[in-house]
Amino acid sequence: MSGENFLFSVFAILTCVSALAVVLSQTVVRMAFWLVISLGSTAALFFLANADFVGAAQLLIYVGGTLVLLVFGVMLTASGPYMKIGTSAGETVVAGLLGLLFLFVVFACIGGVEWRKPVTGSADNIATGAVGNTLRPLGLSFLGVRPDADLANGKPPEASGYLLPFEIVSVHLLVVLIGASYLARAKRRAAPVGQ
Amino acid sequence: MAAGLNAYLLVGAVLFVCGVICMATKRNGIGVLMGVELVLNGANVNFVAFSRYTDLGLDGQIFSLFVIVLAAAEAAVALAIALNFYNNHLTIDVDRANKLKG
Amino acid sequence: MNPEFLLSAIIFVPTIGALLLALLFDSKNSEAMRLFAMATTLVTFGLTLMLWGDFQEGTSGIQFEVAKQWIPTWNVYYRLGVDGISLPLVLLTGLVSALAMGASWSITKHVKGYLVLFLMLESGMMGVFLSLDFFLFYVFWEVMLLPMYFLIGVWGGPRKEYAAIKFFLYTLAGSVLMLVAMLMFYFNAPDPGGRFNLIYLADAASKGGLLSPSLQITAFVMLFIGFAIKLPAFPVHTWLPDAHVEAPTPISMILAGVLLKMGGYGIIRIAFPLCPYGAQYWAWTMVAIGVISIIYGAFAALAQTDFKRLVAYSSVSHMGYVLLGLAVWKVNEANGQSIGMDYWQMGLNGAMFQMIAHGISSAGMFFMVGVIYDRVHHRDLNRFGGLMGKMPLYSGLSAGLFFAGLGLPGLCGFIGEVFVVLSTWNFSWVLAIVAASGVILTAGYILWAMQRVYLGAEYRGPHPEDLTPMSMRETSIAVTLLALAIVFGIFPAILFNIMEPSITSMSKAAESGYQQSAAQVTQLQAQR
Amino acid sequence: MVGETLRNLLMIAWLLPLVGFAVEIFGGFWGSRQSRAAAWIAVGCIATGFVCSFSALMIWGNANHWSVMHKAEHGASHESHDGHQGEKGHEEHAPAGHEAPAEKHGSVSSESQYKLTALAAEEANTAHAAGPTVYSGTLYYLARFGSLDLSLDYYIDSLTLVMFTMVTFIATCIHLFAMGYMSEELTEEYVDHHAHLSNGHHVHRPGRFYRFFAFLSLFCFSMLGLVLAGNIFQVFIFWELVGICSFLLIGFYTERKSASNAANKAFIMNRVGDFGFLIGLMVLWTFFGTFRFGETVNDKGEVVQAGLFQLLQRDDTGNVIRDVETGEVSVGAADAAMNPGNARKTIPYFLLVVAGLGVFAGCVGKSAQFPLQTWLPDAMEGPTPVSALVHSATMVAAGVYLVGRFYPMFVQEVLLTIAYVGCITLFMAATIAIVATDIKKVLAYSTISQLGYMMLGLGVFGWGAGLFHLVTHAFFKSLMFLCSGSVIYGCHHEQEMPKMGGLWRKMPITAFTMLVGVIAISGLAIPGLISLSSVFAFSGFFSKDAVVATSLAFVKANPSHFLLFLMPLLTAGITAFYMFRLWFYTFAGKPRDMHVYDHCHESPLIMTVPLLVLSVLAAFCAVGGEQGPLFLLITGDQPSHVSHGVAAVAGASTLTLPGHDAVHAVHAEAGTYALIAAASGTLIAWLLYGTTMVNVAEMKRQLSGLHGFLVNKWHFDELYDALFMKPAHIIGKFCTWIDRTIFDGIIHGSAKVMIAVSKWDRLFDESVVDGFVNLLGSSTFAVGRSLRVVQTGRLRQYVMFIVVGVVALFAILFTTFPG
Repeated sequence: MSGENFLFSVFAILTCVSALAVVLSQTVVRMAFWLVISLGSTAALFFLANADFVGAAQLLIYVGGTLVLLVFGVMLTASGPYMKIGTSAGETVVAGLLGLLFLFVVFACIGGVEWRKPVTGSADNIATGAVGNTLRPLGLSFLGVRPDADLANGKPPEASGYLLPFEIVSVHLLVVLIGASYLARAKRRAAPVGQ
Repeated sequence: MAAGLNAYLLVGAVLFVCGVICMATKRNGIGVLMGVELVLNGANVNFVAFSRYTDLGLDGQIFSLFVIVLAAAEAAVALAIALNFYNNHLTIDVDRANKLKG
Repeated sequence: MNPEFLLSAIIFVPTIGALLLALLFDSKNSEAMRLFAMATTLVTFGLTLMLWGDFQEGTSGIQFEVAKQWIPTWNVYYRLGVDGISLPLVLLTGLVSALAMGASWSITKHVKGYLVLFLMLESGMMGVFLSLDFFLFYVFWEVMLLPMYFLIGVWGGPRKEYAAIKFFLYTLAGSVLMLVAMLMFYFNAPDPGGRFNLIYLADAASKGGLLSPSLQITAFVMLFIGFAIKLPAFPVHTWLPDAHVEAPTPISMILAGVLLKMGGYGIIRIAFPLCPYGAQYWAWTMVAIGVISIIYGAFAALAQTDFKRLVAYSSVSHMGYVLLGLAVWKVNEANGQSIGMDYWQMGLNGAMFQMIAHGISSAGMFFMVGVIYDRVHHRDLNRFGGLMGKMPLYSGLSAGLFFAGLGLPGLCGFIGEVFVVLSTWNFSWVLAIVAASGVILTAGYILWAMQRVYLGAEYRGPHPEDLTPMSMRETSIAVTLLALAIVFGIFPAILFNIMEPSITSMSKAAESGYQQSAAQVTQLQAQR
Repeated sequence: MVGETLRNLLMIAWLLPLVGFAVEIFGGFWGSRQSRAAAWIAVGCIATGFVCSFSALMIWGNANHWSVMHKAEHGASHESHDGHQGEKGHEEHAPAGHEAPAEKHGSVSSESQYKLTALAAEEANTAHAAGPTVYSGTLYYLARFGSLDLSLDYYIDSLTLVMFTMVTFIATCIHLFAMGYMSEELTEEYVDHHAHLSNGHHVHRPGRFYRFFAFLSLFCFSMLGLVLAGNIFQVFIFWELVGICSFLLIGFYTERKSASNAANKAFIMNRVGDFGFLIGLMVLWTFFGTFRFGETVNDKGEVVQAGLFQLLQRDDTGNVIRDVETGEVSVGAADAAMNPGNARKTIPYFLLVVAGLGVFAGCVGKSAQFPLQTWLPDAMEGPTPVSALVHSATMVAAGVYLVGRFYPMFVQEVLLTIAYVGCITLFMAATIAIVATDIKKVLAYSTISQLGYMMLGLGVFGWGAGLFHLVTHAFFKSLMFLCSGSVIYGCHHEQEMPKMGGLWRKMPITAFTMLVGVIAISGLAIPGLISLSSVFAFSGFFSKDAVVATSLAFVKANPSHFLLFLMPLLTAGITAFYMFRLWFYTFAGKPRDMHVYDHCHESPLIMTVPLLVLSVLAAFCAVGGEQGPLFLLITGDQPSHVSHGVAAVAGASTLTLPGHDAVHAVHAEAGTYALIAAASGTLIAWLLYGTTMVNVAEMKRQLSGLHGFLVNKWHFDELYDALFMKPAHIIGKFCTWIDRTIFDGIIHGSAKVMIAVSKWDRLFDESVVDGFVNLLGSSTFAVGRSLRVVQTGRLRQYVMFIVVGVVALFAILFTTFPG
């Protein structure tokens, strides 16, 4: 077992187990904890898959950002940190069964499909998803240049990068942030509904 | 377990299914959100795996980046919604949000 | 300015004005909106004057032609152009629109909507007169219909809904027939590229290559009914009095001044050149309808007690001269040669002149009725009187405009009427005599109306205290119209010089088209 | 260039009043109500016009060497100039007025005789008119269509010039008179005693002095344009314009219902005539292709198109040339190149008659001939100067003028009609005048009657006689109207003669000048005063004598039309009777209404001076009779076939129209008859009204039937009202009814049908279509209801469903496509 495989196995199992733990834990704080573990180890998987930038982003945004946000949410909404909102047993069973069924279906799909052959590096040493440092190509592609696609094989540049989606996403984020702050701002209500 | 495409996909599948079950079982709104995060992560794992093991090139990674960003955005909005919900109902139990009942 | 661009500008400046008006202005600030709309119409009128300045008189062809593909699948083009037939009408439209806008100060309800619709209406009218593509013509024809419907239906008098619906249905019925005829041409055009090109179609028809003689007869009837409704000719004229009576004053001015002319324009631009055989086949009927319209409208006007309705019926009578003049085309059926071609041309010219003259005089008459209606809010002829003493300037100017309608020499109405009537004897002496008798009736109803309204010792109706002198704005509108009536009455050659070459070439083309078709008929009969 | 000089002078005379009109109407509107400026402008314009016209007359005379005067001495000979002294002799008789300068010019011309002859000959070539003395040309074009064109032209011959001079002169006098007569309008607060408000008060209004003069100026412009017109279409244009001026002037007192009624009546009746005129125009236009009287000339002086007068050709006997086979009249000048392109080659003879009658119908309307005479008496509603200028001297004479102008186009059937219309008119109007009591109405009927004389004269081929009477009548009738105006002014707007009487003591000048007019119109004369062969008489005698003589010659040639002589002869007596009745009634005898008499006064100088000037002319303008200068001037350019007469066509029932010789032969005889008639009329009038020998009231009662008939003007108004006015209104109402009930009924009916159909359609929709749809809807609803349970609103459940759905989908996928 190579080092890569070993690391992969460790993180894969960690990921899966902690994800399962998220499902199974009863208090929201614990769920948050397990989620951190799960996401963090996913990041590790990314590193293993030669996607170091994505992994970094995962760590920064997810683990560092989103989860903090979630924890804030937990703190703001929970009556107590270990508040439990129980699920009925029947539901849990049905959900578990369904989950297994779903997992089986997905596994069947994965197993049943003949995936395309992986490529091993490119001729002119331009980083692809498979090998090399992907940071620079990623950055270029966000600026509208695709060194891996456009410059490969002597094709003329088609500018098939992601400048526009990048911009859209940026604006989208901005809008979302504004929207979120608007939605989350404290409102005065005369009386809580449904009490 | 060899680190191949299928292995990654299996991890992704597990994450995905866990996320879905999480969404389906948690009555806590924040829990549902966490389920969503898991689902998205599962998808991300798949993307990265495809990027690594097929000739998709960087597209997969780029997509996963977008997914991460959108997930962050979604989390922000969802949390805002949750807070609003909590403000209105003084609880975070999503079963109380049944106004759309037929 | 680039003359080709000029045509589009004339059509769309009002539209742009309407857009700006809709977007930029606060609907409470009516005065600013009115001024802006006024400026828009004036700019449009200025553009039409520029067009006149650039127009080369003495040539018969289309000038400033613009052709851009619009809907390639159906061979529809954005094709514009002017010649001597359309130019005077474009000028008239610009003028009457500006003046009617000047008369629109009396509108106080929903000013913004009114002005926007008004400007759109102007665009539509300009488009009708400038387009040389049948499809485009049809589009503008319909575009103009809707604003008119709303303008009558929202800003009208007590029975406005009835009048608006009546107007709309009548005109729509005509449009539908026109559409059918349009499709007939479309599917019979020899060259698919020119299926909607009016110039090309006319050219083909003059060579006898468009429709067969029997089809021409059918197509002409459909076109003619469509245009006759607009004209309006007896017996499809009854929408006119209602529409006029209910419409607000500026809209009446537009209606009488421009919209009615579209009927005549359609006949001379489309019906005659495209179906010359049909036109000749129905010539006698058309002349008869024209004569009946003259007499019938005059008699009906004599019996009215509503001032505006009287003027409306006078329009029926006056537009009868247009139809009469257009149709006095006599041929020798034995050999297909025209008899007295020059007389037909005189009739055509006279009819065109009558359209312009009527545009000026009837717009003026309606305006004058509107001025007094704004003051005393009734139009009952029997409850007026003595205005000459109370409002001398108003009465003097109205007398001038009514005399123009009466056909007094030196004013524009005379030239049109008399030229048409003079050209009629060549066609049919009976109809000529009947048509000439219209001069007596016209004098009768106009003088009688003037006597009841302007003359007499005192005003007999309500609100005598409101009989204030005309404002500067009203005076300038009336003076402009009267001045034009005088200028055209004394120097008709101004207009004839523009129109004559185009009309001559049109009539020549129609003549040759008729001869070709007649030859086909003879051939068919010989084969049997 | 004489032609151009004449044109320019006459155009100045013609257009100045138009300028005046514009200035007056605008200046007056914004100016002071008390200002006489408008009147002075009007007088200035028209007086300048008179000067121009008169100089034009002189220039014309010089240019052709007064050849018209020689014609008198030497027949139709144009070459001979040695009769010049004789002509001068005539002119020395000319006592006053405009004849004096004529003499001066005449002598100038005699000094440079040879030179001018050459000049005249040269101009005859370059001025390219029909004769050496006719100048025509085009001012500008109205329109051209192919070979047809319509233009404003001028046509200057002796008739034009005489008419110009006459019109401008009379108009000047009347303008001056009106300045005094209308002075009451020079106020901000004019009280109209004839117009009442509904509360019984009189109408108070600002004065309209300026407006009156503006209208007068406009009228002068129109009238002069009519005279100057070089084509029949242009005549029609100005014909209508004088009509509208007449309308405006009759209706000057707009507050009076009677005035506006009269104005409408005048205009509409004229329009009836114009309807005929228009028919005539249509025929001419269609068959001749031109409206011009004279030939059209291009820049090089070549004749390019013949005028109407050249197109209708006559043979040596004066009859029109007809095609032998078809009987149609040939159209065209001798030179084919001159023919208008679109003209037909022939015209049916009856259409030529129709054209003539049509044009004459216009003249009937304008000149108030039977049967369109009723408007003229009503037109007396206008101010008196208007009656004098428009409704006696000029506008109503335009009909006569046009007949004279258009004479070459009239065939003899038309002429006969003209003669009979004139004959009926002159008699009928005279009979009504006998019983009229309104001083202006008497004069109005006398105007109609005299117009009848003119028409008769023209109809019986007395071209010169009719027009001669036109001119003399213009002078004495305008004089009499002005006198009556002076009386009315002096009597504070009292017009009823029974309230007057004995006024000569109060207003001697008016009475004297009126007497001159009365004598002139009555045709009284003193034979043999100056020499045995001549008579001393005022103008009316000569002209009426000429008419009567022509009709006698006509009757002698065509005995079956004897009425054409008897009626005018009888009417000559009636004329003298009613005119003297008027004079005696008004000026002589004792005052009948002391109130009127006491307040009566002579008019101011500005009114009496025109009276005196006109009375001189009324008395002496026709001096010399048919050898006198006026007659010779008028007939200078008479139609070529007139002087020799027209012989009857052998074998056809046509008329013989007398030439000059035939008329001359019966002149003395006719003059005697006419004088006897006039004298007896005068005598009767004197007996009845000048003395107290006969009780007039008694006579009136005994003849009440006839009297009523005459007072009611032969019941023409009632007849027309019943025949035309009422039916027109009924037809109008009927048309409206048709519109409302039939056409709109069809529309409404079809709308109702549509509504019915749509109702049925709605029923169908509701039961069948809606039933189906409702079934569909309700079943959907039921399904939804049953499925409603599923919609718990629980988020988590939904996620479960999604999962179930995905799994189920995959399951189906796998089972369906295994592998």
